[in-house]
Amino acid sequence: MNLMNFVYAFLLLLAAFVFQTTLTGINRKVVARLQRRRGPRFYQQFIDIFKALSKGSTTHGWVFDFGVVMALGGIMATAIFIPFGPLKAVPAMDNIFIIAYVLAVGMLGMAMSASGSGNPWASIGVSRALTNMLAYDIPFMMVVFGLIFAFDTSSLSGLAAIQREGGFLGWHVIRFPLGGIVAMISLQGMLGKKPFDSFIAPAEIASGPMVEYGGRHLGMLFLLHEFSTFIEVSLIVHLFFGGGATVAAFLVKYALIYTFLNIVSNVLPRFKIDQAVTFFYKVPLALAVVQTFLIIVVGMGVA
Amino acid sequence: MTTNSKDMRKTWEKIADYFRAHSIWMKWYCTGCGAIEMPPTMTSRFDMEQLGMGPMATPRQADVLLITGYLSAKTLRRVIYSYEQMQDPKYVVGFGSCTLNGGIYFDSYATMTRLDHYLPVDLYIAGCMPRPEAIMNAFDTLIKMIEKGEAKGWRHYQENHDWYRKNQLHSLKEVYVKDEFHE
Amino acid sequence: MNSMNKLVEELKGRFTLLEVLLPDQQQLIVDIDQMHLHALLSHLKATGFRQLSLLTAVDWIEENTFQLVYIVFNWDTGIHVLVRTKLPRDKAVFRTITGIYPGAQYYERDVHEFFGVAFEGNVMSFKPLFLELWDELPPMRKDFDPEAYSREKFPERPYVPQFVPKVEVVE
Amino acid sequence: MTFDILIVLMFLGAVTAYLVSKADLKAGAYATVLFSLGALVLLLLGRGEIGSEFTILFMGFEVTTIGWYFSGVMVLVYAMTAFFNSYWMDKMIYPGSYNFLYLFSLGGTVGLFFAKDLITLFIFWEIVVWSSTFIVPMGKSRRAAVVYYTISTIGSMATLYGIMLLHRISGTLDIQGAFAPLKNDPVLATVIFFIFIMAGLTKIGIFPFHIWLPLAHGSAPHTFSPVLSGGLVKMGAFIAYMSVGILPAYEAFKGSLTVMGIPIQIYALMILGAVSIVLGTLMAIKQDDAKKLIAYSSVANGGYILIGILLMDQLAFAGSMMHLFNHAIASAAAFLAIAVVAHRTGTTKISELGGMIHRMPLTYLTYLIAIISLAGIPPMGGFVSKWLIIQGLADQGLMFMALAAFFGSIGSFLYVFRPLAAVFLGQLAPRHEELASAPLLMKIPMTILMVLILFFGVLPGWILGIIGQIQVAAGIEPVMMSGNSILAVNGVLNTLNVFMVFGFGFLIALVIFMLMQKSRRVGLMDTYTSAEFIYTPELYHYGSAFYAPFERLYARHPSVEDFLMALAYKGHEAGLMVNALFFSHKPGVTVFWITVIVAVVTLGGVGL
Repeated sequence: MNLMNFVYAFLLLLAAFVFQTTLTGINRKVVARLQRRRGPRFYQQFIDIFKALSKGSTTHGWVFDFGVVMALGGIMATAIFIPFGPLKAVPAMDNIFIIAYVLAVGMLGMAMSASGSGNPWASIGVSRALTNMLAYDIPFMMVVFGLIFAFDTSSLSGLAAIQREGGFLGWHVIRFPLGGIVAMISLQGMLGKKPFDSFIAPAEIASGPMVEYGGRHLGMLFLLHEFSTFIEVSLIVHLFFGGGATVAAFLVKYALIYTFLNIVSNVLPRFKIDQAVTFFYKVPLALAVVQTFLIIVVGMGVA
Repeated sequence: MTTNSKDMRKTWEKIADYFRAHSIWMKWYCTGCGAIEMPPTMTSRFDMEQLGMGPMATPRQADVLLITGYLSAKTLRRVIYSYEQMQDPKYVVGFGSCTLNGGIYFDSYATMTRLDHYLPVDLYIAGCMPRPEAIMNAFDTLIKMIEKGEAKGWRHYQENHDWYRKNQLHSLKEVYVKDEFHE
Repeated sequence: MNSMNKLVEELKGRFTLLEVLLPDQQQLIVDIDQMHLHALLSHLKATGFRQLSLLTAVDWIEENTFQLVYIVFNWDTGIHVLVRTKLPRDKAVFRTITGIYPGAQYYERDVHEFFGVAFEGNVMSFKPLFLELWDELPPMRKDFDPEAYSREKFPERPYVPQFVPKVEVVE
Repeated sequence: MTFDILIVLMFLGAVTAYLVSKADLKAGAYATVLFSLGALVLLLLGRGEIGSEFTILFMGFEVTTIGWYFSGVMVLVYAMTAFFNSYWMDKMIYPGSYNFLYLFSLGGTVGLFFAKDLITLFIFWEIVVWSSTFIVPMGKSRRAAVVYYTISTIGSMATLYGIMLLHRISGTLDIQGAFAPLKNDPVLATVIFFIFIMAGLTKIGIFPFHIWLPLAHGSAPHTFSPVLSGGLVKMGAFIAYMSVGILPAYEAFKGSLTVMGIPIQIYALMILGAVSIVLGTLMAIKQDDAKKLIAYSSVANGGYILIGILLMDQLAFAGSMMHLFNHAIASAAAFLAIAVVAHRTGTTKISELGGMIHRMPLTYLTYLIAIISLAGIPPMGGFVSKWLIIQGLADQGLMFMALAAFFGSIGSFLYVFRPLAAVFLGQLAPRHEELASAPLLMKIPMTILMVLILFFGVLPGWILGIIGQIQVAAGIEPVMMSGNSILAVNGVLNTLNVFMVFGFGFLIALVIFMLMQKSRRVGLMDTYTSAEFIYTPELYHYGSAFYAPFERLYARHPSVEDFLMALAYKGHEAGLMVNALFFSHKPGVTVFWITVIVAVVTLGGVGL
């Protein structure tokens, strides 16, 4: 880890930010078209973020600020670990478990600062977010566990390379269809998209953890949201859709999956948090266990 | 429009004002009968998201406070409290004649008759109640005002805070009240 | 129709009613002296008028009286009975009916706030309900001038026409 | 040479502490601090003498690396917690004997880890069990002590029986020698294996025997709970290692049925470990008393440690050894933070507290770093050990253990966050407005623990080096380290890189934060309340039933306590029935039944 790594990492972060924010802008237009209206300009998301960063804001104490900075720092660190297509900023560090747990640093920072604001809406939102995490993460980790055992490597680029050997048919979403379905559903939960977004419900709990954030803090939380979306969607692209031989291929797959999920989320209602947990522990967990069982014991799809 | 006096803002301010103009988040405080005009303005026919505007859940996150009609004394106290929770720079848009001069309730004992006596109003929309076309036109004007840096109501509120407070106390006796339901 | 006649006969028999009106088949207006009001209401409640739809007051400032109007409703027969009584305006004090209709608690509080009629026995009725920090005359009384109050409390915007549209008079 | 001084010093120290506290209680407490720190220093100095043997009176001791490592963890936890004793002197019924028992149990644990033969092992095991049994009732409830003692005795009686059995088979009492003949006799090996591991299960608090943990930790004196959960639980791990490592379980059970490549006996225990992870997590999520919550988290982490030890492979075993250390200091730090809150406010109930950060920021930091390590989140040590355990499981493809491990690690985010949000953050009640922060003497151990957790999270090299030596001694291939990255079969973890990248991210976020305008400081009550005016902070603090929607899902759950209570009730009923049958007030009936039984026995005897 020398200076070059850090400069390279910073550039990848910038590229991830620019790509993901434009994609969110385009998706806002797609969603608007779904609702038969024109929708904002494609660079509206940039304007929103920079406007929020340019405003003044109120703070509730050092925990409130420290939590936001720790959250954004943790999420940026995770984004550095994620290979941007074939490019890797930090060598040999794209281990799935490291990424899953460094992601938790961001979540903890955000939860800490939200509760530190003293607003019960925020604490309710955080308790729902953590329960939601307990729901969507278990099936996902089970499927990932199966993949690691099957191919004896837990590095993202390694798994992506294995998939690319078999060309299109080599993709894990084809060889392990159940695992692919579970991954897409839990990605919907990770992103906090419609069926599983009870923890940021605007009307119900006044946007949950983000209730007390304004101006600068809100801008940083928008950045956090963009980076965490980048992390989660590229995790699925690397694991199940063959990563990216070239940056362009990676970005195209990424955009298609994200837009697909956005459309799906736009037509779905919102689960109550205990309904979300029961749903995740019925269908996806069963699929995940069956998939892992097939991989480990039967060895189907691995040869 | 007053002629543009020498522009005092630094370049950084101008860029920030460009961002602030094209992304205004709205604190949707449905105070009066004008609130029903907002849904058509937001949905497919008029779609105010084209202008970069959208509803937000809490005053902390919002930039513009829309007062969409008459304000009784009780609601005015809550509106002032919400306004003070918003982050600078913030703007206030008064809908309809009730905020201008009391409208049809000018002689009522319960409703205030002039909004800019209590809050710095950047923009009024005439009408009782203004239709979505008028609202979209008003938002367009607001965007131009912010871009040129003329929407300085929030600074005016900060500088003459005691004048505003005097007016508020004259009309409402107290702004932060203890009510029976929260003991 | 017959249930209405039976009701009117029965009430006339029991109570000395000052006046009885029948605006339509479903409505009966009964005036009674304030002393017998409670007896009439409890009788009506016993005979099926379970719901107290409204309790309000009317300010007859010329006769210097308040008129309390109780509207009770019978779900089975669908008949409204408006029981009315008059109170002297200057010392408007009356006994609460929460014993008969517990729901009247908020109505009495409302009437007290807007007319100033005191209801003994309902301690809640003296607390403010809608008007926060109100210290003027109760606003619904006729001798209260809302316009003067509004002009004093909420300063007007001076109406200065910035421009007068020139209207061409067409012959 | 230094180690026998160490053990003797402990027992002398115990007596001196007792006598000193007769004179002045505070001095007695400070004596415990001095002696436990002395033990720590002696231990570190004695590093070079690993492998030496010594005897005290008739008991033989042998200094092994694993013994040194375990007692190092134990003494560290004892030393850090000793700083808190002086503040609880006035709150205890028998403070003098508390000081005595505190050092007495410390001596017992150190002696246990260095025991060479089974008799010494059993003696020191009993010393620890008895001394901690007398300390636990000094807290709130005596019932906890009774439950604690009964379950510990199940373990110690099993060990005694095992020792007797081993003596009869192998003739010697020396640990290494006694287990040797079992290699080629699978049936007997299974019996001995289950008997010895019973003591381990009871002490770690694995599923059927976890009942005493929340009771004892919840009601033990605030200053003994960290030792109980951080330290004493590790004794069970030592016995579990003994029954798997020293008794070569894998060779002994080669013949028997294997599930996913693991002998059925060991796999059955791993299922118990997995169940206790899930059970510990679910129960910890719904606790309202912070101490019970951390107690249940010890049950969950005990499950991790047991699974790691039972696997006896390069990664999971190293992970569980490191998790032993991380869990010890992390749960000790968490308990100490809660003890500070209890010292100031008098209660550990989460729903009665709130906003403690404004009164005791250092305690908040300690608790935060402790739970980051408990939950296994990167910059702290807990992540390294959990990463190793999960890599070990992935390497062997044990999917159901992995399911429980994932549930445990994600679930730990929930239950560690509950006290953080409801006790330390949120609204500060007016009655807690003038609380002072933690006293100086309490701040020292908390800072030391914080530094240790962070240091071993970023540079685990030293600890993994020791663990490598343990693995070599146990005959497993040690965990490989190159520079600062841990090489696992299917992945590499460079903790220094993780920390530097995290620091780099934090730096960028800080720069973004600093670039913008300064923000306006606003009180805690000036929050968004949909424009309503609020004046009562307690009403506005979200503390009780933190995960209500999730808790509702498993509200009616079967519990071991109810099962045992039912069992006890049936036993009581049977007794009453017999009593009524035999000792009814008509003597004739009693005489009749006695004759019937005598007849059956005699005639029956003839028939056999």
